[in-house]
Amino acid sequence: MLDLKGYGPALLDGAVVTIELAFLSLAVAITLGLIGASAKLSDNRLAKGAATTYTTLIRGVPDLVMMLLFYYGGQVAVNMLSDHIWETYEIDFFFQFDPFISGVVTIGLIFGAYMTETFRGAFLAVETGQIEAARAYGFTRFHTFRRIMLPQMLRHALPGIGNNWQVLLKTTALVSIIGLTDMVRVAEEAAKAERMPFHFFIPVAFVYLALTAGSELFIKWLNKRANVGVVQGG
Amino acid sequence: ERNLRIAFDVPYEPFEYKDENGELSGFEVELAEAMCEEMSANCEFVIQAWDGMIPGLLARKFDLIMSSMSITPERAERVLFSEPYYNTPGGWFGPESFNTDVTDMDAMKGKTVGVQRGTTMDTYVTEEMGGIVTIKRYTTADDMVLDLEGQRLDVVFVDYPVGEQTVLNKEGFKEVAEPVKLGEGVGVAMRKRDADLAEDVNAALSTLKEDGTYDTIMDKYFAYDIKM
Amino acid sequence: MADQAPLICRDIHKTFDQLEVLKGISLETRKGDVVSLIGSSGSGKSTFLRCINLLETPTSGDIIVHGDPIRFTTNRRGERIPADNKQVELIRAKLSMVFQSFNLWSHMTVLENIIEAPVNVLKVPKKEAIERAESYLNKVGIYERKDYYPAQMSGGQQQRAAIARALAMEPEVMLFDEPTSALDPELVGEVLKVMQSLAEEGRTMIVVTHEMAFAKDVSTQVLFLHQGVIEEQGTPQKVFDNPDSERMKQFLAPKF
Amino acid sequence: MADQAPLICRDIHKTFDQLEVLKGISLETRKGDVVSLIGSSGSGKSTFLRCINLLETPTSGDIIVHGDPIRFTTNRRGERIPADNKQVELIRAKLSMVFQSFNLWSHMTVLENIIEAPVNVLKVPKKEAIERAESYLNKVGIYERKDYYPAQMSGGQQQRAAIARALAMEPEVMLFDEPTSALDPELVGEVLKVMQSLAEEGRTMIVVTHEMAFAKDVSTQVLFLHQGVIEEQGTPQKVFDNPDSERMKQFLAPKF
Amino acid sequence: MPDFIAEWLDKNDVFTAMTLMEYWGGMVTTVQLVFLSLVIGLVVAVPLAILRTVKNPFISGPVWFYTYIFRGTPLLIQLYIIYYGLAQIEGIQETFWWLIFREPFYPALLAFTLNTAAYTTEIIRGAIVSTPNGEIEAAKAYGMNWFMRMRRIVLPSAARRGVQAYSNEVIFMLHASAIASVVTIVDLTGAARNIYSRFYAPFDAFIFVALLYMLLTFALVFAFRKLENHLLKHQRPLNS
Ligand SMILES: Nc1ncnc2c1ncn2[C@@H]1O[C@H](COP(=O)(O)OP(=O)(O)OP(=O)(O)O)[C@@H](O)[C@H]1O
Ligand SMILES: Nc1ncnc2c1ncn2[C@@H]1O[C@H](COP(=O)(O)OP(=O)(O)OP(=O)(O)O)[C@@H](O)[C@H]1O
Ligand SMILES: [Mg+2]
Ligand SMILES: [Mg+2]
Repeated sequence: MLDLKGYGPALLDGAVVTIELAFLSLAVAITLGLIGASAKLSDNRLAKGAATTYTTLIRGVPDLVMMLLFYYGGQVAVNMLSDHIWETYEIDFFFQFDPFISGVVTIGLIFGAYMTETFRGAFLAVETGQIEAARAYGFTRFHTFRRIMLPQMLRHALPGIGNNWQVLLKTTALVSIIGLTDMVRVAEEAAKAERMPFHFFIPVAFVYLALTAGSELFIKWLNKRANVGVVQGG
Repeated sequence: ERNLRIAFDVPYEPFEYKDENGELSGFEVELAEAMCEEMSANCEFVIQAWDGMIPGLLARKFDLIMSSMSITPERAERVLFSEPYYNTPGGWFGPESFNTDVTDMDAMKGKTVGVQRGTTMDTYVTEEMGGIVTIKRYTTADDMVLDLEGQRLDVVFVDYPVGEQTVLNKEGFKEVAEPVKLGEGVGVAMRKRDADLAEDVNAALSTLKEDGTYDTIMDKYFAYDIKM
Repeated sequence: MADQAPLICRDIHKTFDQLEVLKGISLETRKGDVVSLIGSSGSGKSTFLRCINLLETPTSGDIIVHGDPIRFTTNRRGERIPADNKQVELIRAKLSMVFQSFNLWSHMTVLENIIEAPVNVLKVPKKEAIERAESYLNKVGIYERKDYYPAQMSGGQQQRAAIARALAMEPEVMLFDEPTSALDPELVGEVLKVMQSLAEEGRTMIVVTHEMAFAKDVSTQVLFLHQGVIEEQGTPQKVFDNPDSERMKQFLAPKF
Repeated sequence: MADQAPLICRDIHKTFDQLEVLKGISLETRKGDVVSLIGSSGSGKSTFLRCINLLETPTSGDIIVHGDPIRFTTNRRGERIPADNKQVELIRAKLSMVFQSFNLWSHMTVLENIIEAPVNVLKVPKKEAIERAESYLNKVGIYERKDYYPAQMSGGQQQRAAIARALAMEPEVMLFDEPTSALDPELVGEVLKVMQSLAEEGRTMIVVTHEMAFAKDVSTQVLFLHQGVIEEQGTPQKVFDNPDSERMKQFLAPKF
Repeated sequence: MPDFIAEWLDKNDVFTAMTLMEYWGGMVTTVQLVFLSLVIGLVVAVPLAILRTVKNPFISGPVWFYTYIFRGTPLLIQLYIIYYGLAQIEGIQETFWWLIFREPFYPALLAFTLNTAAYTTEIIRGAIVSTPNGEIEAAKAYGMNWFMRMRRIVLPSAARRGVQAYSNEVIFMLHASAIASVVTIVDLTGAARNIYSRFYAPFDAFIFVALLYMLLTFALVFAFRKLENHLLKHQRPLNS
């Protein structure tokens, strides 16, 4: 058995932080991705422009910087605002950015941009005839989206979603710079304290691999459902 | 009575680390406790990863950094430092086979030297030996030691207590030159605007240095003098 | 209201890039009309049908459904687009369409394909929609295939499913794009009979077809399209027995 | 070699899941034969064509192309599969096919679609392939559409592109699955004429068709399929004028 | 130049000729590292993706396992193991390989390539299996062998469905390359870290590299938009 030198419980706590962060940010990212992709494919120039700016800017900024900017930069901005309000109106207005929520929001925002591109590609791969048939029968945009585009795009989007999820999972480790203790941070502390650089990353890698295995199974199941009625090329 | 939050990056033995019970301890931690008592402040200790240290201070996530931050003129532009409260020398460590005189620039030519990024040792090597030796900068001391073992480095120049704990613990390595006193020492970092706080901190630190509390704590962790 | 024209098209033009595909098509229908749209391949028949339910926006011209003219506007790029999406959806729910390439939804079984729009657009109760679907599946003779996915069916079966899907909407105006192209003569007869009975019920139909017999015997109006213009228009008697245009005469001449 | 049968099928069976779609179909052709395959929708015509060039592996039965019997083997799951992929590819290069749903390669223009196989499979020099392609495009009347992508063309244009693609292979045996379904009567005549001229050149053809006139006038052999069995087989005279089977008589009875 | 910029430039000590040279050097390293790993990764991923679609589990299984491990564990760990792990191999210092692996560049390139190849394999595989079956059948019916089908029909068609997902992977790789600095490579982030730790000006040092990364990303996004326009012209209706 792997000797965790008493860091077992801390690693476990860290793993819980990692998993919570990952799933919540995934939910945010998928929501933003669907909205972003629909906006990018719409005829509305404003929506299109906003979504394009969003994906380009967010994908442009390195994750670490995003994290610093959102959490610390955001806090500095709030502080300045609060100082200003205090000086002019003598109203005490102040709040602390919560690191967990900031982490979820930042990672969600970042991966929302990647999901947008993934979904956009998948929507483009849906045969236009399928969408035209829906429109010809008087479906509303939303109904077309939910009943025809979503199920048909899913099979094209799944590989991309899988990749984004894998990257997202590992990006959660960034939250240590905003003071959260995820499992990578625990492993790093343990590695430094015990002077065993590789040792504590073995359990971390296993947690990641277990999560990956779980998500692979889930994606496989989704894929099966998304491919009903499709004759796969071979 | 004032509330203060003090940030540490753990582990950095023996300055700050978690003991077997998960309690924060170490030289700087105990010094901070004593300082708080002296200032009759209500202190809360925060653990913060190094990359978020200064941003966190500026964003008021905490008020003081007592995490072995060396005083440099560049840093002093961004934050307010207290008077230095300790200084450790830099130590040269290398394999048993390393027989070069590190002060002899001709002999050092072409050697590869490892340092921890952003330390005073980094600044020293960059200024004194830049262009003569190849400098490799590491985020953690452990990575650096791995490369020393893996023969990617000829010699490392590192905070003495760190070198003592890491390199000298391994077979086949030794101290290859006399330790070098460097820099202005380590200070408590605060926001620029907190000049009042800095005054109190300085007062508290000097009291501790005078009344023997400092020495008691230091002797618990070090066999040599780091007092400033 | 009852004797209002179900569908009027006025001077419809459609240009793709530089290519003008429709060069001013007008059409006026009465309730129960069966309009046959004939013409050679590439003459713009499908494009015209697609313009009627706004799958393509006509470059110019008006479309009036039940006295309700579709409102257009121009977008920033200067392209003409429908002004009111709600209006378009409402109108489309009244016009059902059989596509030349069927466009069955590939992730749904035949039955699901057929009940989808009645249940979700017309809000027919599901049970009733299924009953209705099954009766139309029976009519086109693919009741036993109702739980198949489109990819598992033969071309003719898919086409019949597409027809059943359109019929199940029980719309006032039906647009058929070559609804019998994949069927054998026997089935062609069956399907055309179903369509004829619908016409007798008073539904209006616009049918792109290559079945001259159908155009001649069932339709009340025939349009002969050639390169985007109406070359001949009128009752079947007039168009078939007494054509003015040279092109029409040539088109009718037996070729094989 | 010259008078060897270009294609012989013996007792072909095909089962999907539980459903037996082909129940023993046999066919023997001579050079220059035009075999018409008629029958109602879902009777297995497309499946039979697909079995001939092994897009579906027959559950049992033999296929012999130019005296060369296709070898089968069974895989681990006990399914029958062709034993030798090289052999299958060689045979397929000699049989070209027009699909019921066209299956044009959507990322290539019409011209690219047509030269693809000649250049890459038959190793015809590109320049020659283009010339050949253009002449066939002319024959089917879509020369001006040669740089369009499939999605930009009308149904009939796509079908003609698919026919040109098959013709450009200049194969010994051609399999056509309803090659004129999307065409107007005028074009039907044109295309059937092209096919007739190919037959006169000595190419063998198997044509699934709903054009009884073609089956009657051009073909040398007619097969009437019903629910996976051959109900009638023989010369057009025999099949059309003197059918034995009740089903055939019913199929031929005028319906509309 | 506006006054406030001039003033700011005057006061700043973070942007001197020396630090700018450091950033430039870092940028060159980043571009080299990312470009090479992407190109090699793509070349490796195409055959792997094809093997991954093969029905025989003895062929697709190992490829799956490879992608599972390399997508499933953090790139940092992969880099650590390759960089530090290789050095631990007994006697490697005496071999020819050491000349290559002594420098951090090649271990990093190896780790990045293996990582991106795993992700790219999954993208391509997904795009391959969603090729319309009718188009594959047409290719078979015209006597194309498996190899030609792949090369002429399946892969070009797959490229059109995979391009958006792949653009993500390229940008991921650009960002992920930042960890090269932990193995002493002075890439863009390495330069920023060096300068940051010297001056402790987090917002100046990091925002400046962020801008440089953004510039690189914009170039990539632009290139991908061009590529996509080229690839997808077949499904664009001519009038819009
Ligand atoms: N993949 C499949 N799975 C299950 N059943 C199938 C599949 N493909 C075809 N069938 C069934 O096989 C039967 C014969 O189909 P086939 O396509 O050969 O008919 P066809 O004679 O070509 O009809 P049509 O004239 O309508 O094209 C049909 O009943 C069809 O539902
Ligand atoms: N998206 C498009 N872009 C460019 N040209 C198009 C597009 N859609 C159709 N066309 C062209 O418009 C013309 C008319 O096409 P349409 O589909 O209306 O013909 P059709 O009369 O239905 O022919 P068929 O009987 O062959 O179906 C054709 O020449 C076609 O190439
Ligand atoms: Mg048409
Ligand atoms: Mg068929």
